[in-house]
Amino acid sequence: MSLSEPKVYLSFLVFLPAVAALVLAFFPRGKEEVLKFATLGVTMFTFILSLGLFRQGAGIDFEMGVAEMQNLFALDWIPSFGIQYMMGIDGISFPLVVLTTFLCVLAMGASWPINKHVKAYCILFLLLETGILGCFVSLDFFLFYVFWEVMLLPMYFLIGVWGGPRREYAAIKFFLYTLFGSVLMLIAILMLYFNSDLTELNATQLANTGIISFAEEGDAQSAMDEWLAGDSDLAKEYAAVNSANESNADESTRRQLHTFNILALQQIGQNTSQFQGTALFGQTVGWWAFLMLFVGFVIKVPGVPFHTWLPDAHVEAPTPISMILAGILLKLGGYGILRICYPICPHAGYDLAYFVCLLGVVSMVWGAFAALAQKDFKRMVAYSSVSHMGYVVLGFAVWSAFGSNGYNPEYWEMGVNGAMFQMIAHGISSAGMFFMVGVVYDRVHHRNLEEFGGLFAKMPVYSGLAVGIFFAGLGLPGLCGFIGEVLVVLSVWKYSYVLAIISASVVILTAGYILWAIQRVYLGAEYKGPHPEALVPITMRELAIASPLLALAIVLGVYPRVLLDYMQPSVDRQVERLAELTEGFEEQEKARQELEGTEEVAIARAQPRLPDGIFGSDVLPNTTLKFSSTEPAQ
Amino acid sequence: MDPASLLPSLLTAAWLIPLASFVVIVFFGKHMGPHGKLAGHVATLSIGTSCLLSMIALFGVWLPSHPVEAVSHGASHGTEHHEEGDAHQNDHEADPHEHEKEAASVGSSPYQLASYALVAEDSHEEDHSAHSNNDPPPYYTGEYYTLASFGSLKLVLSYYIDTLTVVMFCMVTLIATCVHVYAMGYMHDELHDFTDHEVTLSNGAHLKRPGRYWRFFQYLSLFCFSMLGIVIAGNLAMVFVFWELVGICSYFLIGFYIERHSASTAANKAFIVNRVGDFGMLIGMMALWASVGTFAFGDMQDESGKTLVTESGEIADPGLFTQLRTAENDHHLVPTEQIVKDGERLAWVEADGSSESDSKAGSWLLLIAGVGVFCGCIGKSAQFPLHVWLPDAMEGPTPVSALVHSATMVAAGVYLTGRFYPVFTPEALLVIAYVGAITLFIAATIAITATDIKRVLAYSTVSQLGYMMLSLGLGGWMAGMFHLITHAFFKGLLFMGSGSVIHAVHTNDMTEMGGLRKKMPITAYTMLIGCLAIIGAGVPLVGMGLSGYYSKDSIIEHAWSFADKNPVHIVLLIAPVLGAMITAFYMFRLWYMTFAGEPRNKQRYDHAHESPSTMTTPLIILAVFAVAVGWNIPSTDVGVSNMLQQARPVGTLAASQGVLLENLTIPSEHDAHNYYIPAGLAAFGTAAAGLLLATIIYLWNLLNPSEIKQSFRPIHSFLWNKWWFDELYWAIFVVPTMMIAKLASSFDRGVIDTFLHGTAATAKGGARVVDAVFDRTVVDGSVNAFARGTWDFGLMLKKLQTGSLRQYILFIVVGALVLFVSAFFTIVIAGS
Amino acid sequence: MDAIYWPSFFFLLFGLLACGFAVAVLLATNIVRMAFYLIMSLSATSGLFFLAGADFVGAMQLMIYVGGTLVLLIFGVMLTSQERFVEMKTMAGDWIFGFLAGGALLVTLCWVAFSVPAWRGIDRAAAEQLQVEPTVAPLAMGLLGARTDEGGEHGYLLFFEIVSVHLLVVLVGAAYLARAKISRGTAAERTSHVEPGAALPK
Amino acid sequence: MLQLPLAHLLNEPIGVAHFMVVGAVMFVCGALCMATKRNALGVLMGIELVLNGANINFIAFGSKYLRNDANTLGLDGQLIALFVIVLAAAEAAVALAIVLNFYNNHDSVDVDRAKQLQG
Repeated sequence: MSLSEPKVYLSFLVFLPAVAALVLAFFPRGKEEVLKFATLGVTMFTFILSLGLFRQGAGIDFEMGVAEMQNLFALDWIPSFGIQYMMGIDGISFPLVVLTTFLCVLAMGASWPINKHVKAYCILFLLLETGILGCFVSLDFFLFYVFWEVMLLPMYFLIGVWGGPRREYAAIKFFLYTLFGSVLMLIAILMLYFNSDLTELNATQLANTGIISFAEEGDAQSAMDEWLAGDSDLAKEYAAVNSANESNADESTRRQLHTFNILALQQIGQNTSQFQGTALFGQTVGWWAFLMLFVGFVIKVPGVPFHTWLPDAHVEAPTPISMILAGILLKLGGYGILRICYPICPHAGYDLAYFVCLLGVVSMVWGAFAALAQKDFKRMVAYSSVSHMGYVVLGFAVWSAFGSNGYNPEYWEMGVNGAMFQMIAHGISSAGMFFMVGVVYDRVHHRNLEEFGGLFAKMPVYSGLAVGIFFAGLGLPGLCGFIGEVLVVLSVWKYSYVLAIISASVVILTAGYILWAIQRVYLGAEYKGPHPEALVPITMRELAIASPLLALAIVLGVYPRVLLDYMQPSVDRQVERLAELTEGFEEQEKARQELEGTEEVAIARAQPRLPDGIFGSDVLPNTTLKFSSTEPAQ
Repeated sequence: MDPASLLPSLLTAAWLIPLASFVVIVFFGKHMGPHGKLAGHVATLSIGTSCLLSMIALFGVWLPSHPVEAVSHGASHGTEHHEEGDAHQNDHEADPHEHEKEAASVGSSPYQLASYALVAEDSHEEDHSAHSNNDPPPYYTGEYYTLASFGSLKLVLSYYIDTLTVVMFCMVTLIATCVHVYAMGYMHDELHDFTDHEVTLSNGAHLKRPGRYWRFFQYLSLFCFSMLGIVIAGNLAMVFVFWELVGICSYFLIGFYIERHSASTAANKAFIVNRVGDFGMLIGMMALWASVGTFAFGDMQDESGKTLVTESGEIADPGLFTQLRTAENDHHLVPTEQIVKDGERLAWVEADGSSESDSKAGSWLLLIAGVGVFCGCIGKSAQFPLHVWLPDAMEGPTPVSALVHSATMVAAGVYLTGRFYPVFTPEALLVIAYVGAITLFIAATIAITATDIKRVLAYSTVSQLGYMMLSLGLGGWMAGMFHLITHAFFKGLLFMGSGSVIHAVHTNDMTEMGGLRKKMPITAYTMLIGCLAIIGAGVPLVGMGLSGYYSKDSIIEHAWSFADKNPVHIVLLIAPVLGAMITAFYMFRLWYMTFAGEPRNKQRYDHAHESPSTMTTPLIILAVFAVAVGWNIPSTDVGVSNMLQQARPVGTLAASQGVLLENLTIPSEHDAHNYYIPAGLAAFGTAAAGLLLATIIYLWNLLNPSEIKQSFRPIHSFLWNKWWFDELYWAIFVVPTMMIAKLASSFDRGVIDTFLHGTAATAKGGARVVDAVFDRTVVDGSVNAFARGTWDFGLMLKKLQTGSLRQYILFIVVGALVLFVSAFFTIVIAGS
Repeated sequence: MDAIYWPSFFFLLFGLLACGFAVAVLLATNIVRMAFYLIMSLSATSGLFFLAGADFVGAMQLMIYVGGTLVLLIFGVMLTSQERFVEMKTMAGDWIFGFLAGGALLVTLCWVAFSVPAWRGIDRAAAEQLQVEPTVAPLAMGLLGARTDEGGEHGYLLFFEIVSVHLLVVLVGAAYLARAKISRGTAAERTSHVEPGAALPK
Repeated sequence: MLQLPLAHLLNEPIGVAHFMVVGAVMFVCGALCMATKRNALGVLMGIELVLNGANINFIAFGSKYLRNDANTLGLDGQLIALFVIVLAAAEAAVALAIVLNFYNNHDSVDVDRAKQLQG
């Protein structure tokens, strides 16, 4: 048990805040300042722990340029259901982990004005951090779900107790929305679980799931034999199922070894036909699982039309909670789509790509339009999040690797990387924007855009920082928002030029609402609202929170490789794997068309394709949902 | 002295010094001397250094390694003094060495010279008859660092240096230096507490605030950095980055007086209108990116400036221009295979696999790319229909108007059009030409009625930019770029002169000026030089004149040549000729109203005085340039036009034929030469007529302006209101956008949330059903929710019911039209 | 050049008259002049009807329309012709929008008209062979329920009756509506206390 | 391609299309009249123009002298035109009555003042 073991280090990272929360519970009353400092200390320590992953050489460092899962470990947790305590990080989760710990420090710093039930606040805050970190590092679906729910409750209380006037409404709205998504997710998890069978994976694929491990030069098969000979519960189960199946020739009573392992499910989804069985309305298990998981995650993102919880939650939540909500919680949705939806159900992802893209584009446009109409400063920023997160959804789905257009996954890689970058960039800029709103709200206690003005003269440093951060949200080159947006937008044309044009048009609307807000709040001759005397210049505490955000925004905007170098290998590997599958889809499509005698243009359309094994029969899939008209070629 | 390494370092230094100045002023500006006075010195010193470095780059490095070729030109002109204005090079009469150089410039390496020379000479005679295309200009390109790369796709920061880059560097830094010096005088009010007389607070007093001298120079430095970034950029993505950055600098500078609502509104308008253009530019970029996969202008080079080649002799990493205009195709624009493939995906393109349909599909995609990128230029250069922001941008301090909104930033659109020239198909060029022609005409007419001195100049700027675009669109690359350079000098001069006047009389309104030449002679006569330069004063047929003479005449030559080839587009000739007359009229109207005649406002006149020497010195310097920038340095061939020759984009010399519009011919640049005499006479005649008319009305007072105004009231009010563009855009863009925004927002609350609440209510009702209270709850819960939804929806809809009978009828008419059109499209789409 | 084909000439004449006066109606600001132009335009239209071979309809156009309907309109003009209503200005914006929409509609309609080749008319040779048939008798028979022309199967008796009754009802209604108000106060009361949506939940 | 028929207009027989153009002009004038006139009677006149424009089309489609195929409306066209005329008369009567009523109530014939039905 030393810190250089991944299982210790990662568990420590995740559970440190929760343990600290437990300790804080026994803290004596009345020393609220000390409580806050203690909490800040814990978040800082967690941040330093997450930075410790950069440390080279020790057993737990995060190696740059490696695509695979790193620091992976799996311990049996509930062996009878194959549930494991399994964690690991790769280029996709690592930046998000660091972002989480970083923003938690800043958000705790921003929590100083909170004076109501400080102890409870600190405890819930730390629990929230544990939940989020757990989501990002857990690789077992069951574990992931547990953390997902753990995260939900503190958030509910943080909004519902420390929020604004309509906090109870907002909290319950947030809770119900997310719970609805969670329920869908749970159904999908169970569907996947009961359709999965580990025994069909070969040794190499099992190695990819992290269940067995071997040295680089080693042989997968021998590693597997070694694993089977070991004393792991899973290995025993595996052997039992295998031997039972060998003696049983009847396919229908064949035993299966179900799994919750996300990496294993990815392998199954990509390499076997286990999720290709028909479930409902002629659609496959994978299709339904994708749809439900996607809806579950897109509520979190949030995408139109599942977004109305966001403005209410933001408006009512206290400033630090808004920062965490916008900066990190929304990213969980994007993370889920990238980590779970696409790799586990690639066929459905391919079929529904246009739908997902469309949803992203609609969110972008809708959020921007709605932001334009807001009178409440915070509501406007909330809607800008809807718009910006639309880029993320769009970027994930630009499935540009289809053969009819020249097989080239590079554009897709660009889109997914852009979306990932946009997640981080939005985490920085939106947290900054919410904080900036919070700073004036703490002073004048209103957020009505019509009643500001002239803040530049009264709070010049604050206004300068705020304008900088808002410009990061606007997507100004040299600041972080630009890179993500431009990478996503540039990648879309290859997939669909109509969506590309619509998504590009959002730059106008974004400029519109941000500049208009800046004009109404910061520019102008004089302040028009109540409490003008309270507008004192920015304090050191606020400066210490705002300036790192702006500095990061500039660094990421000027030299994006700081981030891309870490996450790109993992993202690229996943995209390339899925893109390779696409080639298979194309061929099947062609074969199917020849069989049918039709000559429909095969771009990513909603046509379920059966895997090779089943495809041999005469049964053809029913034509199903079409999200865009296919023009018959002349 | 190796230009391949020296030039980039010099220009990069010149580019980054203003950034350093910006950073220094951001952090320490407020504490630099009393009220930040030293910030002005820091900024001026830095841009001065940049200017010096640029000059060294031009005269010390570029010219020695790329001597300017003497322009000899056809005997058909019969004059010898016309060299400077003549934008054309007659290959067949130049001596063989030039061809060696030109040919060698493919690799831009002196070592390859010998091997190419023979080929060039051999092919030469045929070339002349077939109007052979020109090779790429000599250039140096290289990368600073990579932003992101995905396989073969790379977004990088890189540089691309050819003569145009170097000349633009000199022009921008020179004018910027003048403006910095001038601004140190003009902005001295900001050195102490400043009372803004245009802002009245709610208590009735004027706003008093601390001065912001340092902040002004901070923005200026950032602007210079961004502008030079556009010029040095080696790929389209980098251009876009700095494109946005100059946009934001312009936003800050227009909104410098942040307390004035008009200023911040104008700043917003400028940025948002520019973003509309950038939207188009993004589309163009996406199209190119998806099909070509690179944004680089030039081919990848090694350290010594040689193009990298693969072992088989192919270009290793070809840039955009090389991919589109390969040497195999004689540098004609031919869509690549991937472009054709992507073009066929466009909904309206019918692909049947024939080579004709292929080239059409490719042309469509290139047209989208070209026009898309040009949209960005439309926004930045304030071309129709996005010209509305520039006049409002005059809310900024005058040095800003001189630097940003006349000489440099707005010219960036023209610069990019020129830089991107090889990618424009003939159809795209036609679009450019039409946009230019419409712009130049509209802006010129509006300038006739404007009385705000800066707005007249602003519209004049828009109009002149229209000239440049027109020229580029007609195939007159040289003429357009030449006009860009000359215009920068005389328009910078005019703006600074107007600033000097405003500084003296504290008003922008020309109806309150008059007779000022006695009070401020330096300003008056330098401005007169500017006016003469802008109308293209010169001696026709002899070929001597102020700088504007050369550039404007050659634009009209091109128009004439184009109209001769394409009689359908005769309006492209009429517009510039007519525009020349209007230009002369309004420029001299401005001068007469300001400086000639009797003072109209005695009090202001008495108060007026000549500006301090920090302001007049730049005026004199720029006046010298306004006169002479079109000339060659005596007894050498070094002149702006000759230098620009070296940068002529690849493959643009020969005539090109439209693919989509088969009758369209973009004539070769040579051809314009044949129209030297009629074009020169037309330009001179119209300009003289305009000048005469202005003199009759405003100097001799033979016709009373207000009576003319009275008799042309509708036209006057039409022009006075700027063709109602602002109102029109307000009605057709802003209002609907806000309406959609409100709708989206209220849809969230009204429909989605209502639905949710309804669902919640139904669920609650369901719970009560279990409690046996089913009647009321079910009925009320669901029906009320539905009713409320309907009710809210109805409330939303009722806004449509204006109650005005006449609007209903318009709705009907428009509805009928929409039905027609949609039925038509349904039939067409279903039919195809 | 061929000789002038006179029907075309008359079409041109009447067509231009009809269009010209229609445009005049649109552009005139004085209501009295508008009425006059309208009469001219409608009369010219009847000429077009004759040219198209619809003699009876042409005659009816002159009699009912020009003779009846328009006189009714002119009564209206006279009854309301106070000074301030004779010339009423319209906002420039309305004009612009109107012309934009109308111009687009006109272009579309004309484009439609010329997009069907069969509608472009017949050859001159064929035209000169044509025999003009009177239409009064077949029309009358059609209205009475017995079609005599070729191709027609069903008469219009029922429609004729409906239209007649409709006309009667309308005229009675018009007379009722137009008579001088006696109970103005009650009418105002009746309309004022019904508030829209009062019964619905807020 | 569309040939401009103007050149032969005088020495070739005209067709349905020409009638349709006249009809379209009258229709558009009428519609614009309705949309731009503030005087209620002007609006009425616009309606008359619109009806007439439509009538021209009916007559033209009903005429067999104007086209080189047999797909005419025949007498139906003329009958419809007749009905239109009659209905126009009825409409004019009622509309006039409404206008007079409006005039009595509001002391104006300005349709812009009739906005009680706005939402």
